[in-house]
Amino acid sequence: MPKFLPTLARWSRLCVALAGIALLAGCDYNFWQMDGHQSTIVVDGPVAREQLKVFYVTVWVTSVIFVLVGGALAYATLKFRARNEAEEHAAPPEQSHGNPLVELSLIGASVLALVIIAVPTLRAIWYTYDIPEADKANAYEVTAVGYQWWFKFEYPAEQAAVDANSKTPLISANELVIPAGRPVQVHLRTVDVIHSFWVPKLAGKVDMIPNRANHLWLQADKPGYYWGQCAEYCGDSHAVMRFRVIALAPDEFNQWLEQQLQTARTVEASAADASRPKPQFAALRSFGQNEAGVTEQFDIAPLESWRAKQEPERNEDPALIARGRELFAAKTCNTCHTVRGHAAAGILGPDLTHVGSRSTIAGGLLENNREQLHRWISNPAAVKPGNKMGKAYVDNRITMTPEEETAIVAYLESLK
Amino acid sequence: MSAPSHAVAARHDDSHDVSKFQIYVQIAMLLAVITGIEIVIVYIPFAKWIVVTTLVVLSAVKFLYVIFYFMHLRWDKPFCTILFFIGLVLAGGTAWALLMLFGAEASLPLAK
Amino acid sequence: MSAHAATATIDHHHDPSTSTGIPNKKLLMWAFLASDCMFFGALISTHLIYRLHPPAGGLDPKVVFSPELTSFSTFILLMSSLMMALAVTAIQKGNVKSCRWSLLTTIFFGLIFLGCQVYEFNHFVHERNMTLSNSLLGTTFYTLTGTHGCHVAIGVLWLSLMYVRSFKPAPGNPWGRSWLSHQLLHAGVLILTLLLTLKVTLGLVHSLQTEPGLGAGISHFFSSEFLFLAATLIGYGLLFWFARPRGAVQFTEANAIDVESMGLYWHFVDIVWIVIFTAVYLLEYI
Amino acid sequence: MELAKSAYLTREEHAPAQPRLLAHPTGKTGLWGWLITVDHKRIGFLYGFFALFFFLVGGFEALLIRTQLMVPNNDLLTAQQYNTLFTMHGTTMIFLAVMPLSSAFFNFIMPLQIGARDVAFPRLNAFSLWTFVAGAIILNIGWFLPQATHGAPDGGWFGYAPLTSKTFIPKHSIDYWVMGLQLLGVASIAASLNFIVTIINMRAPGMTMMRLPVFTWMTLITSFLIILSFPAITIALVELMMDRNFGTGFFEVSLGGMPILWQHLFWVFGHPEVYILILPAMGIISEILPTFSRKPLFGYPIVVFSGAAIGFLGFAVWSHHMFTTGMGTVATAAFALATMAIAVPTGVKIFNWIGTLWGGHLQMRTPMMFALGFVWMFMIGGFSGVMHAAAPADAQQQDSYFVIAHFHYVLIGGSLFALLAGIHYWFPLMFGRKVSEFWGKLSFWVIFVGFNVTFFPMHFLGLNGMPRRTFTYDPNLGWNFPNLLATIGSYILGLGVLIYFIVMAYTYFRGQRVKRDIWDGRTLEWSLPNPPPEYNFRVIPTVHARDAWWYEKHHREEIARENAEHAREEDAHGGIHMPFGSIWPFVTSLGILIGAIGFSAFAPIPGPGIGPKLGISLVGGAVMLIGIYFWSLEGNEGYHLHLDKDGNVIEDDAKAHH
Ligand code: HEA
Ligand code: HEA
Ligand code: HEC
Ligand code: CUA
Ligand SMILES: [Cu+2]
Repeated sequence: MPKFLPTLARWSRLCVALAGIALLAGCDYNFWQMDGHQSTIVVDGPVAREQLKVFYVTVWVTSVIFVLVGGALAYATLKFRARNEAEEHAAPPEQSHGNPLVELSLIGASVLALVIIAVPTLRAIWYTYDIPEADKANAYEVTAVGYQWWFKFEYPAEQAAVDANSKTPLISANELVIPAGRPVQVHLRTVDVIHSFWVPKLAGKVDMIPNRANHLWLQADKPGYYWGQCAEYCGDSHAVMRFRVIALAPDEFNQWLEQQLQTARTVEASAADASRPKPQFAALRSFGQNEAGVTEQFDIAPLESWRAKQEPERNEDPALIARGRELFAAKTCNTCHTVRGHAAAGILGPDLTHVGSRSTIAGGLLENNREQLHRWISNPAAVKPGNKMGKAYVDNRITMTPEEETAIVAYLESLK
Repeated sequence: MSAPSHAVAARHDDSHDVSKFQIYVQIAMLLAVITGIEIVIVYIPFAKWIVVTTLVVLSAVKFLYVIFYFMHLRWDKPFCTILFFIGLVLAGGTAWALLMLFGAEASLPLAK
Repeated sequence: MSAHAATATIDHHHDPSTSTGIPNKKLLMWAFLASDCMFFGALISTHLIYRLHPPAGGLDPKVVFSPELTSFSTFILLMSSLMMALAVTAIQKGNVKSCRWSLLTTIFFGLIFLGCQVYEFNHFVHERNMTLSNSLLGTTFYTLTGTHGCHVAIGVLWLSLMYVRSFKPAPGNPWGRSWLSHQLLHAGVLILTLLLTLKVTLGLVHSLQTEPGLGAGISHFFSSEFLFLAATLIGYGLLFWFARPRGAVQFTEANAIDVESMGLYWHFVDIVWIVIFTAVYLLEYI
Repeated sequence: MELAKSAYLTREEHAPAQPRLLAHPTGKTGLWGWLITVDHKRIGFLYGFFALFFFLVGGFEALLIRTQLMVPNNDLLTAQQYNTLFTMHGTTMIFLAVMPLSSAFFNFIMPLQIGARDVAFPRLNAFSLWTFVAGAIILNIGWFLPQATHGAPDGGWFGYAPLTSKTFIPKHSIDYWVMGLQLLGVASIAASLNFIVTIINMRAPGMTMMRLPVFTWMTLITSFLIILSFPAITIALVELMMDRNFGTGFFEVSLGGMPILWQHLFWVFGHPEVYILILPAMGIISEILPTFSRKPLFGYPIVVFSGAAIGFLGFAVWSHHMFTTGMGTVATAAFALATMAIAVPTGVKIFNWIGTLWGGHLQMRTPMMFALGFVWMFMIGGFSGVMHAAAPADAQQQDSYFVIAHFHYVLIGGSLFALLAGIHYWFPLMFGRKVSEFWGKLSFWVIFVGFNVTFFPMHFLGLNGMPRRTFTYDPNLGWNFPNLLATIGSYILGLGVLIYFIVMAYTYFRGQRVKRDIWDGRTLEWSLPNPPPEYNFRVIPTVHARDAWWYEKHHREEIARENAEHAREEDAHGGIHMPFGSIWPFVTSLGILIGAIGFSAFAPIPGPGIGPKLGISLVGGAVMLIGIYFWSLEGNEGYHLHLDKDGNVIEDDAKAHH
């Protein structure tokens, strides 16, 4: 027996042990639980559940095969291994060439295993493709449009006020609000490259492809706050093209709609304001590249945080907001953004009519708070490399003093 | 590397050699005639499917004549035919599948 | 093998030096053609898919195409295939001279086909306003037929080189020393002359079409193309001079396989055209 | 006349009898020798050399990727750099590492296995090699040019339109990708045509198709897959190139183009491509397992047949990469079922490998370890493939790290393990030296552990919703730990690879010398001395059985008698035919390289400006034509060798032969 073998055995045992320890140490809170915000395993809707079921079927079938085939492989390796010098040099074994019967029956068994997978697969293909006939009447329709690198959401059935006498379908961005418990038909469109719409807890993804009318359906079992992400590589900032889906109970959904259909909120200066203390703004922090835009508190109760966003702040500074509104036009923000009722009707960027009521900005990347708004509008290119707003800053020569920034942020925050 | 004598013998009882010239010319004429028919038939007001089928069949006939005679697959080892048909069938199959995929309702392009 | 080939008859359907009896070059060519099927399969699919879903407001091929010209060039390509087949039989019988003539005719027909295509493209761009980039039809049509045209052009080049090669003197032929420069020159003159022919033919057609009446057309042709016409005639003179008999050549029955593989390629280009003619042109008219 | 001991002759000694304008270069040494070589073994070696180099480059890129993802919100790399890195990592590994490494074995081993003296078209073979190198240069050229206007490719390895159009990526990076892949396609198709003809036509007497070694069979099938699938991507790339440079509308929505067409054309190529990567590996495994089990492959005909079935079915499943593109129910179902069907022939191979082990005398040498590792890892990768094939489940997995896990299991645990096994297995034959068992096995275990620690957690990442191709992620999604683990794993893997390479390099120069046929092999290549002489076989063997060399070893007298007779016959016919070396394939490829650089680096950014582009392309085209012209003039001539009974060259005449 070659003398290196014991050493080798020791080495390999060490390696395996290390690997085992490393894996077991994975008691990171959801490595094994698999219940992250974008989990496909802990799901909240019928479409994702159906897809999960198919996945489990494949897991079980392949696990059984793995045990059987792997067992045979392990057995053969251990049993027929040459253990010592003598066995290494023994006369060769019988030169047998195969056994058709064994092979045919194994082929048969494989086909059978595949049939077990194929049947639920076929069922689920049809189920997940379209809303079940019975539920169609109850379905809610929205259109999601991909942009490099954010999502626009249209509610074709809802007519929002532009001003006193004209209306337009409701448009929002980056946060899709849907009624819980109802199937939602999502039409998928894109204005530039291919994107993909993916809310793992609600449904698998479907791509948004230029010149192609795709759709998907999903349903949230209960009110909740769901993470979504673009799942098709779409250029520089694909990684930070995210969005949220907020499912609300019917009443709350209608309430939300009602608010969104209004034109942008205008904060009037009142007599009372003069006596109120001016809000104190925290010193601006400079952010590192890629620094996280979310806080841990937010994660604990995201839906609650979102709800809190619906209410106007208590101590607003009307003068500052009014100044912000002026600057919004002066800095050419209105060439790209729509603020219904505030003489801003750009369409290249997200609709900001009710941006203050959203829990995130910049495509779900940053939490919507004062600091992050500052971070975003002071240098969008640093947050999302290559994005159009950053380019516009260069092209339109947009620069801002901290005071101007503060005013614009106050204005944006007031847009509930 | 000597050519075995039986090969030489085999060559001589191949009567096709003698008349190959005529065969080629006749086939060329036939192909020209078929082409003529094809050109005429598209203008005749038959049902669409009849015309399409006829065109496909006629083109296939031309195709086969060229590969089997001009390209002498007819006289070559069958392996050449097999080799070429692997490519032909896969290409045809892929083209067919692509047309089906794009013909499916689910893949209609966006109406403008 | 070459020494042997000169003495015994060659069996053109069996090469005893290979495992299957099929000559290597022939096998290579057939395998390549199998692959080429996929090339054209992908291109034709692209074209047909966009014909299946034409963009709104796109061009109508019925308005763009002119079936007479296409039918003519289809016929020409068929005839070139016939000449190619004859070239192969000729060299298989060891008849170098007849092989050369057939090769030349094949080249000539191939060039006419190319000329028609150039004319067609030109016509579509200028008269029918269909360019590569102004419509999807233009995009797929030009790319598909252009790729086919490239195949024809490569074929013509190959045929020309084969024709010239057929003059390469055999070892022992006294003027064998200078064959390389000679051959280069020969190839150059051949290709140039053929291109000139093409140019002159196109010029003639153009003159006849644009000028009123036959006489005006011809006189316009002579006045505008005089230099080219003269150069073409000189070219043919030179070609005759190059082709004068000068003793034994290397090109023999043993080279039949070279001509044959080239022929396979040429016929393939022809059958691709058969498919394109039907799928791209004729199907539009029903 | 007793000449040099080796068959390596100098040019003077073999000046052709006839004076000629351009004498055939016959130098066998130095750089010139490598440039003009038409010897399939040297070409194979060069393929291997370049492939391993690019494997290190691709691995280095992977390590950068993993380092960026080690912790959330890392800013080691910018988004741009990251996107370039994964594009180039994928492209490099697939086209510049695994494919050419397979090609190295096709070149080196396959002719030896069928008892041939060379491939059917030696100069075409050299042309394939140099064109591959040209493609590799073009692909990587962007690293060294200004990043703002050039840059290395960054459109993802499947370059989906319309992201790759001029509108969205105006830089030349994509032009390099298009041209690079185009050249690699030319190289691969040319090489494959050559292999097909070689295998079908150059077999030794008695080597029937059903006696071909399985590796040779897989070479044949892979070559077919290449010639039949590459045209699809070639056309797709042509269309993309036309869109980018000539304003056509294939994928241009404003003209009515449908970008989805790109995906179809790409995957019509792309799926067969993954079998192009795995079938050679399966062939290698089917050689190693029988050798070290000391018994024939279990169920040879069915292994061969299932290889062909995999190849054929592989053309009917491409849309399984497009399950999320909304193909509609029927198409999705059809492609899901077809994909699952591939598990059957693949399973057959696994079963037969186990059958081969069963009842054998397993010698646990290093190649065997890698081979067994392959079977385990490939099985796992195959199972996650079947999970993808279940289309509804794939809607969640597509473009997530679950896919990354799947394909690295089949690509590394599969293809790469087998190729590393193959290097160990044939190293003694190629270089006459053998890797130390200890160091070999050590590198195996480190690679094996590192590999699993890297990629197993990625299944969980994917199921937990982590999308691929993301340069950053937030810390609150439960992805931190698995990512950290994967990164640590990749360092272990890198260490293993490093050990492997150092050991190989050491062995190449200092390793233990071994005698011929050290593994007690079964196929013909083991009948040769190591390294094999230029002419491979003194006498073309006559094959009597499937494991030809095994049979020879057990019927020595019969074979000796036969060989002596054949040697006499061959001598009477002029001796061993050897082709001359030629520089023209290299010149042709050089012309192509110049032309391609002209075409990609100077493509107009928007507007017409074709000046320098046309100029450089024309120069390249001219060089290429010159190469082709002289190549065709050369004719297939060569010289003859005569050997004495010890294998020494006793006489050679430069008489041109056909
Ligand atoms: C070596 C390369 C290789 C190989 C061999 C395979 C093999 C297989 N692959 Fe994989 N695949 C890739 C490389 C490979 N793949 C790559 C690179 C991608 C991603 C490309 C990209 O997006 O960048 C990909 C992506 C990919 C997808 C798309 C995923 C997505 O993007 O959504 C799918 C979907 O069906 C798939 C399926 C399969 C299947 C079913 C097999 C089968 O061939 C596997 C068969 C093997 C087994 C099943 C194991 C052994 C069998 C048995 C023991 C018998 C019994 C078993 C059963 C009955 C189940 N692969
Ligand atoms: C055969 C193909 C192959 C191989 C072998 C590998 C090998 C590896 N791959 Fe690769 N991978 C792909 C094919 C392959 N990959 C493809 C096709 C993609 C998709 C690309 C795309 O999305 O477009 C991909 C994507 C991909 C990703 C996803 C990126 C993303 O989507 O964002 C990751 C992430 O971890 C990864 C990791 C690795 C690692 C750690 C290795 C390791 O195995 C590497 C091991 C090797 C080494 C570690 C080298 C060791 C060398 C040294 C230590 C010395 C280095 C020094 C110098 C060069 C001077 N790969
Ligand atoms: C190209 C024109 C353009 C201009 C000019 C522009 N933006 Fe934007 N803006 C965008 C785009 C595009 C986005 C989406 C970026 C992303 O998330 O990828 C955006 C996003 C935003 C968002 C986040 C919205 C959300 O819901 O995610 C805010 C807030 C915003 N812009 C404010 C401003 C302000 C304030 C200005 C002026 C100083 C401005 N924008 C000028 C294009 C523009
Ligand atoms: Cu949009 Cu990725
Ligand atoms: Cu695939």
